[in-house]
This record gives sequence, structure tokens and C-alpha cells, in this order.
Amino acid sequence: MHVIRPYGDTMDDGKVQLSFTLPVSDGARGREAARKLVLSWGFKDCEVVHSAPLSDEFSFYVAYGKTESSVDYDAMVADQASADASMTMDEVNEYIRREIGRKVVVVGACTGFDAHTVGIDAIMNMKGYNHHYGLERYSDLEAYNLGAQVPNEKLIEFSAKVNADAILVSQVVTQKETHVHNMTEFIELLEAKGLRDRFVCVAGGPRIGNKLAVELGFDVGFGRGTYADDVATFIVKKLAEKKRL
Amino acid sequence: MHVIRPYGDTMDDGKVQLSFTLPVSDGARGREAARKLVLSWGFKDCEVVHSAPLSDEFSFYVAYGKTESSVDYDAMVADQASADASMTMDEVNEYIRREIGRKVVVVGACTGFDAHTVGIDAIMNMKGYNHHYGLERYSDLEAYNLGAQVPNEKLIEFSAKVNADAILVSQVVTQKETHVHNMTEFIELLEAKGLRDRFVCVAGGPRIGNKLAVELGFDVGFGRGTYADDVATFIVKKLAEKKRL
Amino acid sequence: MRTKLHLPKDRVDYARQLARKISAPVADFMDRHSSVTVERATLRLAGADGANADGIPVPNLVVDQIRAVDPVLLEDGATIRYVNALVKSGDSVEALNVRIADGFNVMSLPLGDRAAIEEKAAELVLSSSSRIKDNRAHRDRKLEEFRDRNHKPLLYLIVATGNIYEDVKQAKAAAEQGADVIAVIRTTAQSLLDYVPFGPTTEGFGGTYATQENFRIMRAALDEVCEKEKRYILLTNYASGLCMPEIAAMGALERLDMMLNDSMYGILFRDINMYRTFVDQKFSRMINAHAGIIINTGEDNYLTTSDAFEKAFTVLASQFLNEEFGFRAGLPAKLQGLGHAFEMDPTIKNGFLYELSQAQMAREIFPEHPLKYMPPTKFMSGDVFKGLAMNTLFNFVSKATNQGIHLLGMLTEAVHTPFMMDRYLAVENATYVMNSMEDFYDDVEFRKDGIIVRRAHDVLDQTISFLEEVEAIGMFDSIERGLFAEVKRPKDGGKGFEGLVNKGPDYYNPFEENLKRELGLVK
Amino acid sequence: MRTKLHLPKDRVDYARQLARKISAPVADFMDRHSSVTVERATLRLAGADGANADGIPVPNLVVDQIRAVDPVLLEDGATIRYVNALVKSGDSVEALNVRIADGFNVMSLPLGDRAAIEEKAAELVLSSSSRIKDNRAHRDRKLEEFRDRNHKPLLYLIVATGNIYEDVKQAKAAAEQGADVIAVIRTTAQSLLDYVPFGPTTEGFGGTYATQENFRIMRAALDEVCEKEKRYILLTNYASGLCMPEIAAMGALERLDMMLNDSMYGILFRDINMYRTFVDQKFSRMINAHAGIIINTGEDNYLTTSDAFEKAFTVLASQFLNEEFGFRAGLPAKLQGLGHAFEMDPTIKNGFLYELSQAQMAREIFPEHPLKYMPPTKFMSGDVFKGLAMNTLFNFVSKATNQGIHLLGMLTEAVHTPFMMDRYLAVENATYVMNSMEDFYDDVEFRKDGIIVRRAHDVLDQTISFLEEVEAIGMFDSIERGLFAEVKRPKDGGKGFEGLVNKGPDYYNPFEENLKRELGLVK
Ligand code: B12
Ligand code: B12
Ligand SMILES: Cc1ncc(COP(=O)(O)O)c(C=O)c1O
Ligand SMILES: Cc1ncc(COP(=O)(O)O)c(C=O)c1O
Repeated sequence: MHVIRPYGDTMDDGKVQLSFTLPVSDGARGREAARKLVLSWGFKDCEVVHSAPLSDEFSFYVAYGKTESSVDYDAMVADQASADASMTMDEVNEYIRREIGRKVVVVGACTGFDAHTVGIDAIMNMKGYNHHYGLERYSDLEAYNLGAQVPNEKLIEFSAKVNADAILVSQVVTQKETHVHNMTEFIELLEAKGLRDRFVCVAGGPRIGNKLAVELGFDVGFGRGTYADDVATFIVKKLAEKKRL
Repeated sequence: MHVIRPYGDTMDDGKVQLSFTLPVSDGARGREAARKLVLSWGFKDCEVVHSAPLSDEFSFYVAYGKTESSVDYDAMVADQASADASMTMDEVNEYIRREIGRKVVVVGACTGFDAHTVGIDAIMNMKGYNHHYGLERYSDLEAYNLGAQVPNEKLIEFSAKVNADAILVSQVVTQKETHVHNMTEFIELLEAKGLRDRFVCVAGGPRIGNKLAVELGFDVGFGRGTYADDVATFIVKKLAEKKRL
Repeated sequence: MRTKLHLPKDRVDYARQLARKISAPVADFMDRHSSVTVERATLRLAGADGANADGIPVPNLVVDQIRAVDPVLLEDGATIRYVNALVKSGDSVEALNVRIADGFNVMSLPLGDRAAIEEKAAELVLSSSSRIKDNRAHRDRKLEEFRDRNHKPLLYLIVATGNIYEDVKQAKAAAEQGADVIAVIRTTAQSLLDYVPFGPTTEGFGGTYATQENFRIMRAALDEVCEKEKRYILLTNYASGLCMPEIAAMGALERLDMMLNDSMYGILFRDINMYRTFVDQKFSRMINAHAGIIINTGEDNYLTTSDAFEKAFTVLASQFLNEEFGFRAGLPAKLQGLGHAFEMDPTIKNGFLYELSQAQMAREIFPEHPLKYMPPTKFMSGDVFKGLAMNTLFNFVSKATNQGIHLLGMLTEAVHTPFMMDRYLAVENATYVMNSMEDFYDDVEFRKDGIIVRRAHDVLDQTISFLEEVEAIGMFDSIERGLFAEVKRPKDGGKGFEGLVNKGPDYYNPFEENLKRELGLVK
Repeated sequence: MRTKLHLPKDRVDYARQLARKISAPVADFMDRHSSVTVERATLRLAGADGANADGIPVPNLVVDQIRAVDPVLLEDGATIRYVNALVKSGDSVEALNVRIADGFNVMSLPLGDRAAIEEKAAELVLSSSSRIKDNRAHRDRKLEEFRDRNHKPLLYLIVATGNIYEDVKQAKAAAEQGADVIAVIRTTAQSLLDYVPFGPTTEGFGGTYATQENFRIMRAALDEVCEKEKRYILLTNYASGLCMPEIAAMGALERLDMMLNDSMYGILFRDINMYRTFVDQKFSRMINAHAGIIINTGEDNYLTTSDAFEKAFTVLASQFLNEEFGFRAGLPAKLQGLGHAFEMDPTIKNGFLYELSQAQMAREIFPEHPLKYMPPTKFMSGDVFKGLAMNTLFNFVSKATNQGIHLLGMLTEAVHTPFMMDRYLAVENATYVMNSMEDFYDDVEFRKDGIIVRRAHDVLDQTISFLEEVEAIGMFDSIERGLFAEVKRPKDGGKGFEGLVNKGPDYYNPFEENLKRELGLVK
């Protein structure tokens, strides 16, 4: 048991900074409402240090609160694809040759109406991202990047056609939960076609967590700061595991 | 009943920005701990959008949460000295002549070890603050500004000597609750000497609220953004009221 | 204007010449073609509006009716059929629109008397043209009435709730906080719709549908704020994507003041067919020019896709091309809000100097253009505090180089579409910084052989080399080979190619003729 | 250095002359006086240390014992009595300290053989002087070893928990985040204590007691970080208030690297007696100079108390005076961290230009001095986001004018003493801004007749007028009449006046003599 609390300048002082808008005009009553709200979140103490009008009907607040809540750090399970370090490109190629013995085929796309290519490109394109080569550069991988705004239907069709081992789905826009709808539809389509088990399904995007992805039926999810190495490592290990079963 | 919640970009979406430090190293487990903490405050949803190491043992988090808590705006009581608008300098002078009929004597100081003179000067000095003249300029007031770092004992002594009507206490430093100790000691001293009823007791400072001041036994408390007008108005009305009793 | 960069005038002139040469064959192509959306835009100017029960807009119905009979028929233009129906039926425009929406087919009426059609068309041209001129006059009057009340540069804020009524609330708040320009961000992927939705809308992703009714609602709301704040609030939307000309027409009719509109954005960043885009952009720009609408070009997109330091020259090259295509469509410099952006990696040593150099270079090369400067987005992160610092320097550079239109950076750029408070903090930051350095531009000079000066010269040189290459290869082939924005777009590929229309020998478009006359484009 | 402001050299020289003239009568006074704390500082250099059961430090006990017998006796200096006790008792310094703390009175021993005393004193002088020199050499070695690893300007962060052990945690974290300088803020009102508390302390308000043990604890902790970060971390405290010389002595012995130390701060901002302060500051500065400790002067205080735009000249005037008093105490320019601050009202139009002007002016007038630049504090508010933007511009000006020591602004300045995360955000902001404009200083020039240049000339003129007035009236009378910082301080008023000591004809202070020798101050 390792109990932790927010830290301002003294252990366990519980200090937290907050800011938010309220749909009321600025003034002493608004500040009091802001304070009461913060207290309603179980803070023991709250100072509203700033308020400003955003319009006649909205106002902005900055507050510092002091919480007594804590969590048990020992009980925290990290939301990440794997606890192991990722292999390098060469190690992945080597692993494929050793454990799988044939080229591994991956297909990636940014799906739905989402037009953000930079993320999926960072993972797949030759040149890669931040000095990590993309999947296209891996000698023992065959990688197809379908780009952005690809309908789920089309992605699945193509993947089946090229006999893909893994499908990579990128989702960047999350407003109104579009990513959840898109990802759910993708898995449902696969299942309807009886193809879910044929592919390792990988999701990614700046707001995608592993937990969310797994919840929605993917094998894994990767967030901000992912490199091709991480993705390749996961895929080939998963394939080797599948093969063993 | 007028229920309000934080507003991000849609009514009642409950969006709040938070930032805090945790006494653990940066990483996926820390981020999960941060998320769980925010959820422990009754947030329905929380995204930890940033984390960074502050040292090997501390890490920093920025999060956005979505709360369902609300407060009843109609039930909020503003923490301020008075709901009425303050009188101008001329009106105050006029009021004194009409209602009190003699010069009103006020004594002010920044007490204890607190060396911040700017606040009490803003209220008392001739030139005032932000184009609001200070109490020294009021023709029907006699104002003594004892400056900063004045012991409570000395302030009371002097006030008794000049037959003050009101005592103004400024407290700027609030670390380790020094202001609470100082203000409490002031009132206790007054009471011990049986002088509490002789003076209108006014507290002020950037982190002083009316509620706090009244709780500690003062007649009123003024926070950031106060002008001499506000203070003078309160004092003379209070004196007139006292006179009527 | 005093120069701070000492860019050689002959080199700048040479770059302009290259742009002229590059665009000449494209212009030629444009003159010989129309598109489904050009035709629909014309119909809209004539008065076609409304939609059927399935939401298909009347202009689309008309064009589809013509094509359904024989695709070649559209080579004569769509206007003639619509006006013919008006003449023949004796209906008012409104009545005809309702009937078309209910299923009436304009092709069911044979073409009638040409003179009557032309007379009716002339009347319609006059009517829309004077409505547009009235809008323009109204804007000019208000800008004059509230002279000196806007910020310099204009502070530009976006709203993007997806719901026009929610947008209105946020836009009003933003204007009250100090915005000079409100842009209603469009819903994700509207660029790719080959029609413009109809009526007020409340559901969009990452933005709100551009519809004529939404334009009207927002314009009315902002007009109210104008009077309250005594400041003319400019309204912006997107004449971009597969319906550039139609949206330009709607904007002209509803008094929008700015339009996102780029000669190549659709091709490169939306995979829209290149021929189609070139044709559409020309017609949309003629409308914008007639309406006095400032266009905002999309050079920032080059920098979010590629490296902003390495590819800085692509911005300048695109500015030259956008300018040239603009001139060819009758858009004067003062309506050309050429784009650029503060998008370099914040960890680059001297990055601030390079940004300053790029912005000053744009200022000196395009002195009369109301340059549109975009904030950091790509390197923003969940660290909203660092983001705020980056926005502060961006605000600084913008004022330090006298930009025209300043898009406010959001501290939560990497997190969500702006909250109301994010916008407030953005305005607060910009007004603080800019007031605090009001006269910096006139007070500061750059060392002759310094980093800032040298960088601008280098970027100009790179731009010229690039334009020379494009000139040698030809525009269409250059795009096909991926010279722009690192994407390859096949000539016959991309969306909307099927909507391209040859202008036949009998092509009839009195609205286009009128625009050309008004803009002095008739040879 | 290339000038950007073109300040007339003769005017600057004239201002320096005025400062010299103004300080001459003060220097005269200083030469003829000592004070209780000067004597205690001397005792500390001799080895006096520890405290009795009531917490009264041994140096105070010794001085009090002397005064108790006859106040006039102190005119001979305190050292002679302490050394006499050492000689007579044969005790080690440590043993004597313990005995004094236990109640032993040095005055109980009659003065013994002068030669023996002088010999013993010489030994003690040598011992402390070589310890100080060793510290200095160690610092120089480390600075050389970790050359180019510090930021330029040095990033300076404060810790202020009140508890030395908590301070250590925060200081280490701050250093790991990038601080070059750690200042341990002193507890509220320590300035007004006429003694220096003893031992490690864990309770302070708004800061931690300056004690020799606390110095040692923090120094050791930072030395660890130095090795880890491969960067020499400078440690700062306050040789300020009623015990300036004693704290300077403690700092010299424990290898502090910087000291807040101003020739007039105590008088104006702490109501300490003026004669006492002048005497104390001189002795403290000689110690600092000997130890290679950079002083930080307190010009920022003028600006938090008065208006920063109107009273900008008081900063420059004070810089000239601090410099002159510094020279008179043997402090070379490179140890003079003259202070100034970014404290103008953020709503002033062109405020940024005025700040830039003021900072550049300081840079040009004091080219070799490691100028200490203070962040916005007075106009910071609970709006931490606006505060962050203000800090960003402050960071900008500091780098743009090549300041030496850069105090990091805290976004929560108006809220609380810094949280650990506040410090992190401050470092992040400064390193981002400064790296991004690394070579701005060399790249940018100011227009000859522009706002920035004119402002500097104006402030210099105002400063000269002010110094002329002070020179005419005389320093002591000027302070009494409230010419400085808008406060009036009576000559014989203020705290600590009773601690002033005439130097008698037999005044004996071999430590002072040694300092003067070392510093080349003997006439
Ligand atoms: C560049 C950009 C654009 C460019 C895209 C250009 C292009 N060719 O991709 C343009 C200008 C076209 C654009 C348009 C829009 N954008 Co945009 N855009 C951005 C921006 C600035 C940067 C995104 C980026 O490139 N990041 C860099 C890459 C490398 O990071 P990444 O995507 O996170 O990818 C990494 C990981 O997430 C992961 N990853 C990503 N995908 C995958 C997939 C797999 C399988 C794996 C394993 C890993 C993985 O690995 C990558 C490398 O580490 C962000 C803001 C920001 N700073 O984040 C907004 C942002 C993403 N955009 C946004 C919006 C709303 C839009 C629009 C919808 C706006 C509009 N209404 O017009 C449009 C529409 C586009 C559409 N139809 O989707 C919002 C999304 C809000 C939300 N959370 O829903 C953001 C956050 C901006 C904002 N605050 O409003 N955008
Ligand atoms: C200027 C300043 C100083 C100056 C003071 C100069 C002077 N002559 O006053 C100097 C440099 C000396 C100083 C020193 C210290 N300071 Co200081 N200082 C500030 C600063 C920057 C501005 C305060 C100010 O002048 N505000 C302007 C005035 C007009 O506002 P005001 O005080 O709020 O007054 C208004 C109202 O509150 C009200 N009001 C105030 N008093 C009264 C009284 C009455 C009766 C009424 C009716 C109204 C009223 O009316 C005024 C006008 O509207 C603040 C940070 C900040 N930006 O707030 C830190 C700050 C107050 N200082 C702080 C600290 C810790 C210190 C020190 C203790 C640091 C140290 N360890 O050395 C020292 C010690 C001083 C001491 N013994 O008390 C902290 C306090 C933290 C806390 N909450 O406890 C602050 C917040 C900075 C920080 N973030 O660390 N300080
Ligand atoms: C010229 C231009 N048009 C359109 C857009 C975006 O609109 P859409 O997402 O509808 O393509 C942008 C965005 O950067 C742009 O620069
Ligand atoms: C020179 C100098 N000494 C001391 C201090 C503060 O220390 P104290 O509060 O102990 O006077 C300051 C603060 O600004 C200062 O500038």
C-alpha cells in the first residue's frame, strides 16, 4: 500500500489547480458558486483566486483547492500495450524470420471521415517519425498505408484481399465520440463477416488508450508518442503467440 | 432553483481543467494514478492530457475532467461586505456631517511580521489607488497609517490613545495561516482589554474574505480590488447604526 | 514601407513572373471548362434554393436533371434550363424552387424563346448583383462607422460546436471578448460533399455545416454584437472543397466577409481532382472579388503536413501561386489574405528568429495583402502552459511584423476544439502582448548580415528554384509527380473529376459574364 | 559591445562621478564606525559559533558581555576579548564556544599579552581566510569543469518552504529541472533580528531561517546535484537586514555563491537605521568580495513600492550608488549583480518597449556586471494564464538584452509561494523562450530616434537630475527627506541604531585589516 496525494510544496498538502467556466455572470455570487462547486468535489478547502467575465452570461474561474483524497499507487495498473521494452527494427525483422518464417502483412488507414494522415504516416511511412523508421522500411513486413478518410468497409475488404495479418486503424478526431462509433463499427463489421479472428487489430491516435481500444474489441491501442517499433513488436509477438496456440 | 455546472463548449458538459503534482515518478502508472484521483473527486470522465517529470520522485499532470456535480446558483450568498454600492468620497464626508456630526477617527496598520505596506497604503494614503483617493484625503476623517510590521498590542494602544472609531488591519502573508493567528490574536487582545465594542474592526488583504473576517470576530473583511470608498462607506454606516442603537 | 530584409526586387519580380508563366496553361484550361458546382453556383445566383425531401438541394436537382437527359447538355450551362422554366411557367423563383423540390423536372419543358430567356436572366443577374453590391456597401459603411475600433492585426477566433445555435452563443461571447473575426469551422469532411446541405443544422463533427441558413443566422447574431460593441465583426466560412463556387455565392448573398479559399488546397489536402479544383477556385474567386470578400489561403497546411523549417519555401511558392490565380480571377491584393503559419518545432535553436524572418518576408513581398497568420498547432501538446507560452511568442511575431489577420492560438489545441474559456485566454494573451508592443514594428531593425535577414534571402532563393522546376515541368505534371506537399495526385484521379464540364460552343452563363464585366476581366 | 542605445558616454561618466561624490561623506562615516554585527561577524570569522540554551548565539553573547561591562569598551573591537580568552584559557575555538554558551564570560579574564593575542589572531585570520579561499578555488574549479553547462542568463529559482529539509527536496528538484541558481528565501522578518539563529531549522514563515547549519545542509545537497547534472548550482541567501556582515561571513565559510546585499535596502524597505546600514553593508561586501560571492542588489523594491514607469530612474540611480559603494568595499564589477525588474503595468501601451529599453540601458551602462533581472510580481494576479504570458515576455526581454542572472517568474506569484510545479513551468517557459531566440541580441537593432532609444536617454537624464539633487542635499539628508523610494527615514530613527559603534583610537580588527589587504583597499 503506497498512498499518494497531490503535492504543492509539502508532502500530502493535496494542492490542485483548477479552472473552469460557469454559465452565470461574473461577480461575488459566481465566485461563491465556483468555490462551492470545488468543495462539492470533496475538496476541503478552496480559494477562487481569479474570476473574469466571458460575456454577460458566462464567467471564468481559476481556483486552488486542497484535497484529502488519495489513491494507492501500488494498485495502479498502467494503461499501456505492454510492460516490455519494444524491439528495434532489426530485432523485429529477426524475430519474424525466426518465429514466423514469412513476410508479415499489415494494412493501415485513418478511417471514417477522419482526415488526419500525419499520425498513421508516422507509424507506416518509410521515413518514420522522430528518427524511428516506419513499418514500410521493415524488410520482413509488407505494409500498405491506405491514407485517410477510408471507410471501414473498404479497409476490411482490402485487408482480406492482401491477406493481411494485422489491421492498423488511426483515429484522431474524438469530438462527439466519433472515434468510439467508428471503432465499434469496424469491429462489428469484422465480426459480421466472421473475420475478427483473422487479423490482429491495432488502434491508435492521440486520445486512444489501450484500455479503450481493448474495451471496443481491438487487441491493443496506442496513444501519443508511439513509434513504429512499439507497434511492430506488439504485432509480431501476438502473431507468434497465435501461431503457438 | 437555478442549477449550474461547469461549461466547456456545451451547456452542462461539466468540463474542468486541472493540474497537480504527484510524488511519484513520471510514467503510465503515474498517469493512471492521476486519472483515478480525478475520478475520486466524482468526475465521470477524465483525460490526463499531459505528464512530465519534475524529478525522479515527482511528476506533473494536466487533466481535463467532466463533472456532473452542480450547485444551486439561487442559494449562493455572495461573500462581500455589502450588497449596496459604495458612496463616493464626497458622499461619505457629507454622510459623516449629517449622521455623525464629528470627525471620524480611523487607525490602520499591517500587523505582525507582515511587511506589505502597499495594500494598506492603497486604502489610506492621500494619493490612493487606481484613481480612488485614500482615507487621508477625506475631509471628515482623521486617518492614521502606522505602516507595516506593527504589533497588535501597539496598534490597540495607539487606537485607544487617539480615540479611534475604527481599526484597519491589513494581512497579506497567509502562508501557514499566519493571518488567521494574527487576526485571532488581535481580537482576543481587544476582548481581554474589554475594548472590542469600542471599535469598528476592519480586516483586509488579497486573501481575506468577508466570511473569514467575520468568523474571526471582525466586523467586516475586504479582499483584492478594494478601494477606500468601500471601506469608508462601511465604517460610517456601521457607526451611524451603532449610534442609533 | 521601410525594408528590413533588403530582398532584391528583381528576384521577387522574377518569382512573380514564374508564377505567371506556371499559371498560364492552367488559366487556359479554366477558361474552357465549367463544373457541376460552377453551374449550381450560377443557379444559386439566379435564385435556385431549397431542397427536396431527401435533402438534395434544388441546384443539384436541376443539374442532375440536365445530365440525366444527356451529360453533354450541361456544356451549354445549367442556367438556361432554369431560366427557361421560370419563363415558361411564369413562376416566381420561390415557387419554382418549391416545385422542383417536389419533383418537377425542368427538362420537361422544351427550350423557349431565347430573347425572353435572356431578358429574364438579365433581370436575375441584376437582382443578385445588386444584392451583393448592397452587402458590400453595408460592410463598407459599418467599417467606416466603426473605424479604428478593430484590432490590428484583426483577431480571428473560431467556433466549432457543430450546432449553429450553440455556435451563435460562443461567437457572441468571443466577439464581446474582443474578436474581430469569427470563423465558423465546417463539419469534418464537408469538403468532400458534392452538394451544400440546406437549412439550419445542429449536428456536425468538429464543426458546423456550411449552409445558407446557417450563414444567415450567424450574420444576424454578429450584426447585433457589432452595434453593441461598436465594432464590425467579420464573418468567415469555407469556400473550399467540392463546392467552392456555391459557398462563395451563398457567402456573397449573406454578407460573409472572409472565405477560406485556396487554389490548390482541395487537390493536395483533400484529394479532389486537380482540373475540377482549378476551375472551381476561379469561379469562386470571381464571386468573392465581386462581393468584396477577403479570401484566406491555406499555406499553413503545408507546414502541418511537412517540416516547417525545411519546407518554408513551399509556403512562399504557394503564396506566389495563390496571388497569381487570385489576380486572374479579379481579386485585388487587398482581398488576398495569403496564409502562413508559426509551425516550427519549438525546440529549434533560434526558431523565433526564423519565424520572425518568414513573417517579415511575407509582409515585405506582399505589402498590400492582408496576410493571414496561423498559430502553432502541430507542436502544441497537452502541456497547456507551454502551449500558452508558444502562443505568446506567436502573438509577438504577428504584431512585430504587422500581419493582417491573426488567428488566435488555443492553449488546448492538442486536446479539444476550443472551450469558451480557451478563447477568452487567447484574446487576453493577444491583446496584452500586442498593446504592450504596439510600435515595435517601427522601432526595431534587423542586422544586415544577421540570421533573420539571411534566412529570408535563403528562403526566397529556394522558392525560386522550386518555381523554376515547376515551370519547367508544368503545373499539372508537377502535382502528379508530388512536387507539392509531398503528395502525388494523378491528373484524372481524385474526387469530383466526373463533375468537370466542357464549355460547349453555346455555353451560356450571363452571371459569369456579368462577373467578368464587373471585375474588368473581359478581354 | 556594440551600442544599441547610443547613450552619451560623458553623461554616463558624469552620473558615476555624482555617485562618487555622494558616497564620499558616507564612506568617511563608515571608516570611523563599526557595529555590533560587524563585531559579531569578525568573531564568526575568528571561529565563534554555537548558541546558549536560550538560543542566543555565541557571537552575541560575547558582544553583550563586553557592552555589559562598559559600552565604550566595544570601541576597541570585540575580537581582542575573544582571542584573549582563547590565549588565556588555552582552549580550542570549539571548546571556548561551548564554554561561552554554558555561561562563561570572556570579560572575566583580564587582557593578557598583546603579542600573544596578535599572534593567535593572525593564526585565526589565516585559517578563516584560507578556508574562504579554498571555497573560492573549489567554486572556480567546478565552474571550469562544468563550463558552458549553465544557462545564459543563469536561471534562478527560489525555495521557500520554511523547513530546510523540505527546501532541500524542492531545491534538488528545481536544479534537476534546470535551475542554475537556488535561492533559499528567508523567513519573514529575519531582516529585523539582531542575531542569526543557530542550527538547522524547520519552522519559518514564507521562508527558512538563514543559519550557518542550514547553509551547510543546502550546500551539500546542491553539491550532489552538481555532480549528477554536471552543472555548478549556485546557492544564494540574504546578507541583508540587521546582520548583513555576519551572514556574509557565514556564506563565505559555507561556500554560498550569491548574496542579496544592497547598500540601502535595509534603510528604505526595512526601516533599519541608515548609519548602521551603511557601516554593515561595507563590511559585508568586503567579505563577499573576498569570497568571490556575487551580490544581488535590491532595485526591484523601488518598483514594487512605486510606479515602475514613472520611477524607472530611481532604479538607475540606485544602481550607480550600489556600484560605487561596491567599489569602495573592494567588489569588482563582475561580482556586482545589480538589480532591476520587469514591473510595469501590463496595460501600458508599448510597455514591452519601455522594459526592453530599461534592461538594455542597464546592460550598456554596466557592461561587466552580472545584472540580476527580477520578474513581474506586482501586477501578477490570480489569472495564472495571463501571468504566464507576462513571464514569457519577461523571459524574452531578459534574453534580448543579455542579462546575467534571471529570476524566474512564477505564474502563481499573486497566489502562494511557489509550488514545485510552478517552478517547473517557469523553467520550461524560460528555456523554451531563450533557446528559441538564442542569438536575438546580436541580430536586432533599435531605430536611432525610436521609442526604445529615446526612453533610455530620458531615464538617464532623469537619473542625473535626481543624483544632482541628492548630491546637493547630501545622502543622509536626502534619505531623511524621503527622496528615495518615497519614504522618510530619520537619521537617528529606525532599527538597530543602538548597535552602531564608534571605532576608538585602539580599535583592533585584524580580520578587517586582512580583508582590506586582500582587496587592495589599504591606503
Ligand atoms: C495537423 C492537423 C490537421 C491537418 C491534418 C493534416 C494531415 N495531413 O494529417 C488538417 C489541417 C487537415 C486538419 C484538419 C482538421 N482537424 Co486537425 N489537427 C491537426 C493537429 C494540429 C496535429 C495533428 C498531428 O498531425 N499530430 C502529429 C501526429 C504525429 O501525432 P498523432 O496524430 O497523435 O499520432 C501519433 C500517435 O497518436 C500515434 N498514432 C496515431 N495514429 C495511429 C494509428 C496506429 C495504428 C497506431 C499504432 C498509432 C497511431 O502515433 C503517432 C506518432 O506517435 C491537431 C492538433 C494537435 N496539435 O494535436 C489538430 C486536431 C487533431 N484537429 C482537430 C480537428 C477538429 C480538425 C477538423 C475536424 C477541423 C475542421 N472542422 O475542419 C479538420 C478536419 C479533418 C478531418 N476530416 O478529420 C482537432 C480534434 C479535436 C478532437 N479531439 O476531436 C485537433 C485536436 C485540433 C483542435 N484542438 O481542435 N487537422
Ligand atoms: C510587493 C510585494 C512585496 C514587497 C512589499 C513592499 C511593500 N512596501 O509593501 C517586498 C519585496 C518587501 C515583499 C516581501 C515579502 N513578500 Co511579498 N509580495 C509583494 C507582491 C509582489 C505585491 C503585493 C502588493 O503590493 N500588491 C498590491 C496591493 C495594492 O494589493 P493588496 O496588498 O492585495 O491590497 C489590496 C487589497 O488586498 C486590499 N487591502 C489590503 N490590505 C487591506 C487592509 C484593509 C483594512 C482593507 C480594508 C483592505 C486592504 O486593498 C488593497 C487595494 O485594493 C505580492 C505578490 C502579488 N502580486 O500579490 C507578494 C507576496 C504577497 N509576498 C509574499 C511573501 C511570501 C513575501 C515575503 C514573506 C518573502 C520572504 N520570505 O522574504 C517577504 C517578507 C515580507 C514580510 N515580512 O511580510 C507572498 C505571500 C504568500 C502568501 N500568500 O502567504 C506573495 C503572494 C508572493 C508569493 N507568491 O510568494 N513582498
Ligand atoms: C483553404 C482551406 N480550406 C478548407 C480547410 C478545411 O476545411 P475542410 O476540412 O472542410 O477541408 C482548410 C483548413 O485548413 C483550408 O486551409
Ligand atoms: C537586498 C534585499 N535584501 C533582503 C530582501 C528580503 O529579505 P527580508 O524580507 O529578510 O528583508 C530583499 C527582497 O527583496 C532584497 O532585495
